Amino acid sequence: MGTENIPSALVQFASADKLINLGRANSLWPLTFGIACCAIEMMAAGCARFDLARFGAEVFRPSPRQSDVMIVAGTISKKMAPGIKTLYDQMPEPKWVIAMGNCAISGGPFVFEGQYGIIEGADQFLPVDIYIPGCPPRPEALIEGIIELEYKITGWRRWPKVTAE
Amino acid sequence: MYRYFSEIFSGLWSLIVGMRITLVEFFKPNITLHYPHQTVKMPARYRGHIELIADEEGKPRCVVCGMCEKACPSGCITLEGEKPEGSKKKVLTSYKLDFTKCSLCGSCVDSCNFGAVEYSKEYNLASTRKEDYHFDLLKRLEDRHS
Amino acid sequence: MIQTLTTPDGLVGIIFLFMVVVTLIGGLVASASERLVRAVIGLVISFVGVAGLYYFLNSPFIAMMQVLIYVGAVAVAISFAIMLAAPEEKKKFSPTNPLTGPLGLISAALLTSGLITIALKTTWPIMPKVNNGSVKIIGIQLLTNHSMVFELISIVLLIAILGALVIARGGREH
Amino acid sequence: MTEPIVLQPDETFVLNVGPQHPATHGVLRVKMTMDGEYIYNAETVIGYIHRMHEKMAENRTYSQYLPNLSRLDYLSAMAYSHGYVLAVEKAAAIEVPERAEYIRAITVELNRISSHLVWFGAFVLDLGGFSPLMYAFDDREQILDLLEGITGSRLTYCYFRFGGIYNDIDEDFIQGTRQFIKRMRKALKMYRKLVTTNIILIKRLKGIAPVSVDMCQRYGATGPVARGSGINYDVRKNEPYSVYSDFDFDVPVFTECDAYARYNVRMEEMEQSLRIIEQGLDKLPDGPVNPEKKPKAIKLPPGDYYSTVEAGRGSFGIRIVSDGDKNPYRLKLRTPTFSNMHLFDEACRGMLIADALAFMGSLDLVIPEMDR
Amino acid sequence: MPLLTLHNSLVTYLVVGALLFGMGVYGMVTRRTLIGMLIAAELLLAGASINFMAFNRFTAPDPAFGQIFTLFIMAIAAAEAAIGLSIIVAFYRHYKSIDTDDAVQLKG
Amino acid sequence: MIIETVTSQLLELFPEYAQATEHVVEIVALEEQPSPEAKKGKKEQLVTRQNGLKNCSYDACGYHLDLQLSTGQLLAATALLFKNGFFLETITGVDWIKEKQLEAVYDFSRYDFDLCRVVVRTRVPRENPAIPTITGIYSGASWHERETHDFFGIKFQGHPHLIPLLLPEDADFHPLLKDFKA
Amino acid sequence: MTLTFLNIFIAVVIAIAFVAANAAYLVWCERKGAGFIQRRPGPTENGLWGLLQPPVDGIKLMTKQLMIPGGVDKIVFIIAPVLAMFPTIISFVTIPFSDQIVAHNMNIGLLMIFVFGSMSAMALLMAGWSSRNKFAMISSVRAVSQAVAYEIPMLVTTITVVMIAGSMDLMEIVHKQGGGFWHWNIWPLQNGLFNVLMPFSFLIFFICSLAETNRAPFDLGEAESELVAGYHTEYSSMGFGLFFMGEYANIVIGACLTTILFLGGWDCPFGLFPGVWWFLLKIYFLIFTFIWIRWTFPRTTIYSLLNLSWKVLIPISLFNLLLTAGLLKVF
Repeated sequence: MGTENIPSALVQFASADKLINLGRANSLWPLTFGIACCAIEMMAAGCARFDLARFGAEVFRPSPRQSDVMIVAGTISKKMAPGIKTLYDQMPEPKWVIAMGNCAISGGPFVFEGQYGIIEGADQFLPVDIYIPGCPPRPEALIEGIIELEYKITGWRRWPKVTAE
Repeated sequence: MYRYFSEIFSGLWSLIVGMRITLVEFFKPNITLHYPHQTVKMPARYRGHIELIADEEGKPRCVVCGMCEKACPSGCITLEGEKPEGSKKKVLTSYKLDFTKCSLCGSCVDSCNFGAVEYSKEYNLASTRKEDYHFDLLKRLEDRHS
Repeated sequence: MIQTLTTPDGLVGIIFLFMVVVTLIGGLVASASERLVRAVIGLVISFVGVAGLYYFLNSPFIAMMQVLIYVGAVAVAISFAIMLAAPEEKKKFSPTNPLTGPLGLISAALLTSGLITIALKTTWPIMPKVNNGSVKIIGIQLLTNHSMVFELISIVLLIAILGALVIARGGREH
Repeated sequence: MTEPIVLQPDETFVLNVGPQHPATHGVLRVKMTMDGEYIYNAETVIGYIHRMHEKMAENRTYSQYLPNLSRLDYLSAMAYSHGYVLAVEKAAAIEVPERAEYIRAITVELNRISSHLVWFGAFVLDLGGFSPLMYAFDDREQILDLLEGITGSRLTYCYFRFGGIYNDIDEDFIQGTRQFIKRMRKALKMYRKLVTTNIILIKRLKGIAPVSVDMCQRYGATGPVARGSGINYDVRKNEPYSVYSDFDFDVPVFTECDAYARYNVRMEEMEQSLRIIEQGLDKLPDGPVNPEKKPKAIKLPPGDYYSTVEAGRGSFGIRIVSDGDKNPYRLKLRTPTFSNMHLFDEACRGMLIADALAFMGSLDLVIPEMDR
Repeated sequence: MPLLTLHNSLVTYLVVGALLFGMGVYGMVTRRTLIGMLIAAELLLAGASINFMAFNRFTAPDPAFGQIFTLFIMAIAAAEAAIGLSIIVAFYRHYKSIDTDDAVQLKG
Repeated sequence: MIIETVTSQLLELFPEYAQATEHVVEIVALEEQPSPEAKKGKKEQLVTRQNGLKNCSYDACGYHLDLQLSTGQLLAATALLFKNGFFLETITGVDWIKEKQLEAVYDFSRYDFDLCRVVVRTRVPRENPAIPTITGIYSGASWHERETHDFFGIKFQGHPHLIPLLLPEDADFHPLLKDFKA
Repeated sequence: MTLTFLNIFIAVVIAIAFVAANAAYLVWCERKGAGFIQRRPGPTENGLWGLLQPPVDGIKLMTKQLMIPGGVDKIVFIIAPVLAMFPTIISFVTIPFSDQIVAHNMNIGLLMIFVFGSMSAMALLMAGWSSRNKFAMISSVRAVSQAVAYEIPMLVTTITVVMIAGSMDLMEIVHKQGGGFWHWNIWPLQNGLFNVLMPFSFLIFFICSLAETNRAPFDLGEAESELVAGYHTEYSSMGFGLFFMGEYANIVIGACLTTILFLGGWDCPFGLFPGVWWFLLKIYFLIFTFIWIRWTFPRTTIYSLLNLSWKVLIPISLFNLLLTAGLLKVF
């Protein structure tokens, strides 16, 4: 494979990189962008009972220019997809995408023979980082998704893993 | 003139009342569930994705009647079974659940006449791979029982 | 050289030079930039520089007023007017007369060189520092010896407000 | 009152609000032609979350279609499912046990409160107040916990079945609901002090966005929008369905026609819903919650059926055209927001953009319900 | 280091004032929009004010006269801006242009 | 009672349905839908519902009056209903592919306690579905008609802005037609 | 002359540090305060009580890609956030934290703060205009008209105070209020004369400083639900960060000014600890009130905002000016 032959940088700032990644991972500002049912659970996750703010992720920015993570919370219709793509392109690097809910993962319950209106999953046109299944997922699942995203960025999971009994 | 001043004062008063309420809230303990540290127990009827139920021997109770497959509105369930030689009943060989299409409506559990499927209590799934949610329920059942 | 630079006096000189440069660059942008909004920004920069010069001239009060009035009010008003009137920028710099540019340059150069020559050639009678930068003196003078100026300012501003209101109103009705 | 202002069309610019915009509650787009901050003309573009519910109905059996109704309006999922099961039960002549109907009414009203709470929070958020949203969601979480306890789901309940309900309620639910009623009454009092009487809110809503009776009739507005315009129309009273005729409750009607009236209607409605729940719990009969013989595969006799219920946002109608098959031949969902939102285009002309967005909030939009 | 003591000589200020004045003149001649001319006028006034202030500091017997005059100029400038801009806006509303050449109708 | 008032006014307007209302009702009730057998293709002959005014049982089907009329009579009937204080609930279509017809269904209801739900239907051929718009009477019909146009391709003549509403702006398909393939 | 310049230079450096630290941790305070008001804890996971949240956010903002959208006026676009931040820092130079701790006292210190405050209007206008975004444009026009409208009652109230103190020197103003909290300008009783309108003046000044800093309920400039993110819609990374910090720096200035003009500056009601702590206590209490108000009330509209200014604040403050002048003349 050609990708393996890329020479690594001569000087590496490993610790600085780590710090930067930590910074990025703990200050994930989502874009205020709800599409459907899951958006309500996203709001619920931001509200008092679950409080995304604890992870520094409550700053829902209305402008894509200032947000780091896009939570695709709902069904993506074919009419909407170009808009979402534009929003994604407007976000500055580094940026991440969370596909929340079954609709955003694969079209969910709205996939059927002869469907004409929806895109079957956000990963068809966006590089999705985290998938959170559920219809809709509980707010804890979204928090878990944020934690998982932090794990992906830093390679270090700071919180215990909760197993449901 | 009287109205002018009364409006100012009643307006100010309403603002002060509002501020008093938020101040009281400020000193109240918060109600947050600190999720990864604290968890809430899912109610008995919580509907997660489905799981197979094992009988006493650890084998699935499922008799491969296919009712759940038929009832599912979005076609998440595919199951296969075969009739081993010398046996009357069909034996389940694979039970695949595509959780990414599920709407958690419960039709499958409702339709099962043999009590072979139940809801799991998994409420906090998140992963970097979509394929993690194409469950092989039979395998999961075996993992739980081994 | 380096020693002079590091002394406090040297620092002051540098700051002064910086102010002069800011003033001139701002002025250049204001007079020569193609886009009007940039011209306004040039004006702002230039006036901040001018305010700095005033400060060096021992008149902090005037310096403050310069910023307050020009940056805080006049420039904002001009920007508003530009936004309201939204002139098409392309059209503006296709001069009907190709001579306008050089003509302006020549006349400005003549005037400036004349003024500079006068400034350099004349021996100005330098008086001891009479202005100690106090606001009090300005206030007292404004209300005693120069009360006419005070009155005039009031009247001019009053008329300006009324006039602006009347004219802007008229536009609205249309 | 905001008088319509004579505007000059040639000094306008187009402001594109949405599809991603904090005030549109989802994916709605309004192309506003503005004159300064005044709206000269607005064109609503919808369909960004069109999820083909009506087409799906033709591909699914009657019971397979049930989960869709919860996703139609995710905030008051119960009411929409209720409308659908009522329509099918009416057509197929399925008897429903009385206890099931009572439980349906209780859960629908609980769901209505939770829906109004989301509206309340989101509306005040639109107006710039953030904390009421948190309080409202806190109260809403109580309802969700109650409903999750009996249905197993927080938002998309799928609780009703043809002829009955999924599961009987338990003592926990009854006790919890009684406690919730007490808590909610206190909370409503607090909201009144914090928000309703707030001078800023009153200044922002009083006299803003008038919707006349005539306009309601022309656009077919229903629900709180119509009731805020002095129209005493509530399907629960006008054509009582289920067991609503057993309950003693008032339909709040305000004649001011403005955004504040619509606001008050919904606040009042929450109190009335509490009354209904209280009565429902008191009167709750014993008995089964499902008919003796659970209807399995449902086939409706050929014909055309129409059924209406009062959902959180207005009257939700459902038309089923059956040809006798196990799938509906045609299923039409008449959603209230569709009509309510339509009058926005006409009503917002000449309004300030801030007022228009307050107006939009007072309409209580749930976009997927509108786009279907 | 004469460069660093420039702030103590009157000539420096006069030269800067003259340069600003020249820029103002250039702007006045070349700008073809009313707003542009207004900006140039502000530059002219600034150049003049600098002279006043400099003379006040270095030569004047009266401690405040130059400052007061500068204040006066500022008031005039502000008034001019207010009136000028309202004229521009009104003019624009009328003719949809702020180009001076388009104002020929004013001639009658 | 509003039902009687509306019935009499409607019959006044369309006298062809006036003679022997009850008689018409009976026939219509019998011929309303293609029978299940017809659907299954056992019977070749299709029975299409005739135009007429029908009193329906509210408890069974959810409305009181069911009026099927020809396309040209639609505006008159709608105006009459508007005058009587009805509001427009919804407009929708049904694709009767066997009969090669499209049906537009208009639901009307009232705000007051004098309950009366009226369904107005009109059928047009599938090849050239054209129906006059009622946006002149009910402004709120605009979106409903656009939606029906989206789904069924019914052209509402005189509609000021008949562009796709729910479907993307450039959509040229009509998904709720029975012969639609994605 | 020379020394003052050096002083100012050092002072600016200190001011930058003070402002940056303050702005960063005010964001934390705001998030925590909002959290407590809303029955939730706010940031907790990053450091003790989430105290590491501001540096973390800072790292993130600084390492984020700085986007300059196509079609913007680049120079103006870049200058605007700097202009929003820079003047505010300069204003800190003249603020006396106690009778010893003042970077550079000027006899027209009050005027200077207003001067630099007025520059931020230009920054907003530049940001809005250069962004080529209609929301940003509307927002900046709103913010500026609001700032201009509220400058009038603010200045009139300030003049009242200046008349009482007889000076524009901030130190002098505080000194005049010394000797017990009943001498503070907020109370009717001062300098032996009885002015009932002073508490209202304080209120007016406070409301105006809310409006001048574009804080809720007057945050029309960044009205989220209407104008997306307002004038900084198109700003990403540190451009946005500078606006953000500028806002909080403005809040600190507003609180400092209110304290100095009305609450007696470092003057201690009862001398438990040195004056500077009293000063900080007062300004942080005012900042808390800013936060408290923001999370309590909905937003006003531009019209009720201007109405409030013209119909209530300006008449009352003018009347107070006349009354105070009369009282000063008579007694």
